[in-house]
Amino acid sequence: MLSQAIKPHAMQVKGSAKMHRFANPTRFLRLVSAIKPWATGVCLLTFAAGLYFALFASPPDYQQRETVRIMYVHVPAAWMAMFCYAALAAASASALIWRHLVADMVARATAPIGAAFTLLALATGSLWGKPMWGTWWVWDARLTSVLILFFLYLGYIVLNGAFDDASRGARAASILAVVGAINIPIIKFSVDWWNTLHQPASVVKLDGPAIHMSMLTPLLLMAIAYTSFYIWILAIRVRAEINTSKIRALQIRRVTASDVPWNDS
Amino acid sequence: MRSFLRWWEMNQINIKTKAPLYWPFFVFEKKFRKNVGISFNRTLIGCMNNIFGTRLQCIRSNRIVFEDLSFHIESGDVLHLTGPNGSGKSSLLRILAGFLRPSAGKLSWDGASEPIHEKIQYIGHQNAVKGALSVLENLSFWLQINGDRGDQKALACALQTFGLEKLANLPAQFLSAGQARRLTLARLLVVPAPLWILDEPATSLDTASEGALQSAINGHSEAGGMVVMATHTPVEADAKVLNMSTFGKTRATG
Amino acid sequence: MAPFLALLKRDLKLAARHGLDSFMVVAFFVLVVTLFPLAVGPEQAILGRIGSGMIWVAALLSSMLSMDRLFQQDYEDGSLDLLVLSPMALELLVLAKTLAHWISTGLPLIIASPLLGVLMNVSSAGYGTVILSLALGTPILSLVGSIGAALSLGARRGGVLISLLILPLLIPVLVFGVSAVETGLADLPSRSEFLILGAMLLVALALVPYAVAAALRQALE
Amino acid sequence: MERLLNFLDLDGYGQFIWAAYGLTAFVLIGLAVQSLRFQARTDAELEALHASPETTKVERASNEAKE
Repeated sequence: MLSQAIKPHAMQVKGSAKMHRFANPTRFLRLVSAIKPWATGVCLLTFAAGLYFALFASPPDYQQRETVRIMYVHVPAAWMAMFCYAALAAASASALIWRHLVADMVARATAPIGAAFTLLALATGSLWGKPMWGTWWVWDARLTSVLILFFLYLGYIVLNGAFDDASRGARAASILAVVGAINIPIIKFSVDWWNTLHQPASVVKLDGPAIHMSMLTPLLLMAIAYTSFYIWILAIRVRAEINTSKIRALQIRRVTASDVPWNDS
Repeated sequence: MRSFLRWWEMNQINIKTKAPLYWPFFVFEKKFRKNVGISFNRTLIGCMNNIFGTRLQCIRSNRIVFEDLSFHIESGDVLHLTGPNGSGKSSLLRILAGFLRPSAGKLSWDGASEPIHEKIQYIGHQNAVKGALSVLENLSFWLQINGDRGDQKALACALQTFGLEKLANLPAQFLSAGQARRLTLARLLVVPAPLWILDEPATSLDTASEGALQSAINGHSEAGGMVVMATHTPVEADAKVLNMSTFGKTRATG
Repeated sequence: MAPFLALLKRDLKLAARHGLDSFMVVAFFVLVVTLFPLAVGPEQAILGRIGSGMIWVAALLSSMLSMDRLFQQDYEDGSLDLLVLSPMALELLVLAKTLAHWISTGLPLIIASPLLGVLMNVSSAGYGTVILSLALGTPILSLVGSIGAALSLGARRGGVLISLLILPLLIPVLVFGVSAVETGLADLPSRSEFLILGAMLLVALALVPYAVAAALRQALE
Repeated sequence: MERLLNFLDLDGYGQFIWAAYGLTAFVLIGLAVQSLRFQARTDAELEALHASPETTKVERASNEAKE
């Protein structure tokens, strides 16, 4: 049998990797379902408080007058768009390095939420631009990079679904997410350079004067509301993603289960 | 952090054995390989004496293909994998070649945890044959891609053993399925490697070519090489056989 | 070094045998650029202003078009497995394939660009800058495009998928390529744009092979 | 009544502000509803597969053990 003299130092895929791969989904599900009620509670509370402060309690801006209220919806959405892509890239990187099944599902669940926030940031940005500059879309540096971020999200979602084998799609998309994350600073730098090159004189800087204290509270409240909303929806979608992978496994097993007796007889 | 370091360390082995980490140094590759002592004796097939696999498990798209599979090959062995299709023969061969990582269990090629690519020849289901190139060009490409480890004399002799010497200058697109398969098998003789991994090598071969293949395998194992092959053809009683269906668990994963 | 040259020679031989493919890419390049005067109207002033931008957009699209053939044939006939098993690191073999792809598609684009300069009424003094910017830019297009090709191996509708994945990542190259040409044409000092373009090329040359090799390894699993 | 009108009007910019808030509500609530429905559908399908006759006793037992 294995003579001790040549005991090989073999690649030891020890129990920890095994534990990560199987027990992880059920353990993660228990963790997630514990967080979910808290996230929904915080989300609803901060949304109510945020809306109250944004619409009623805060004064109109001396320069932008009432349209500043759109900022309370636009700026948190832009923050969340960036935050979701960072979460997507982190989950994909950990999926690539430690081959976590769950990290793939967290990334796959984050992508549509991030895309929704980016779409929201673009729509409210253009709604804010119409009264301010008279046009729906302004090729401002920040709006353009949010638009490109939206295409990166689209690329991730499409690549995820482009393969018949779901795990193939997840692995390919996680590489794209990491490559995209590396490229974001370069894209940001080149869009700013491009903006200063073709700077039309009339555009007013988007962020305007320093934000007054009374405007900060609704902004922060809305930011917390958006983040807790993200965690709540993430909890729901991850649970659904784990279900789909279980369903697929059961269906495949049914195929093999019915296949084996056939040729054993 | 520990598993990240292991992942980084595993990648280093993979790259270091082939070429220095950063590509500007590949110009000095010959000198690097000589002094690291990966000497390759052309007459002796190669220095690879055993491969261990203990309690291997393979999962593909959420299905456990096989579990708790252990095997042990010595130099000079010919291991036949038998079993119904879908029982994991190709998966095990791809794990042996290093394409696929086992999801559990230990695997060691001569003590190393990563396969050294110079020591492996892999024949898959498809024939890696380019239609636009001629038979000779196809074969000499595989000779050059494996560096200086094969030579022109082996090229002619390989074509000879598989009866392709008359078709040497014919573009490969005109070859029949059997001839294309023989061209792929000729690659085994062109580039000497201690471990042959063959995935149903005898598909679309006629009896004469099958005989040539069998004699090549016997010659290789006598010279101290190892062969792992998945076959459907009946295997002689005394051959080393690993029946895959005994390890096939059909339990789904979470 | 031998495997690198062997793969490069084989790919160039294959490209030469199917000479029509690189001709098709150049034909697409010229066709896309000729569409714009038909769409925008033949006024020389407008064409002169947008000419360099159109040449760059057309170069971007035509290199994306030819990208999905990069690994597809090797993936389908099984030689990708054997390339992974060759003693040379996969990263270097990927560089060889991308270099072969650039020679068979990027170079013809650069050669055809002065012809399009005439079509788009770009001043003849500007041809040098157009060619230099394309010479620095098209290798980056091939390199970053090879990531898309490796990622979308075996996917349904691979061609469109590559463009959707990779074009957002190529926006910096487009921005600096076109601004390099325009500042060159306007006789302003365009050294900084060319330096940034060159820097992007070096960064891509250094980092992209690792991404492509990782993508290929996961594709073969 | 008049205060409500001027509140709605937000000195001329009311339409943009309400459009922005309406759009935000629509997108966020739509995402929440779609996610909840997605989860409910997969739960039901998983339940159906578990309880379905084809899954033999043995498989269900081994599944419970793993769960």
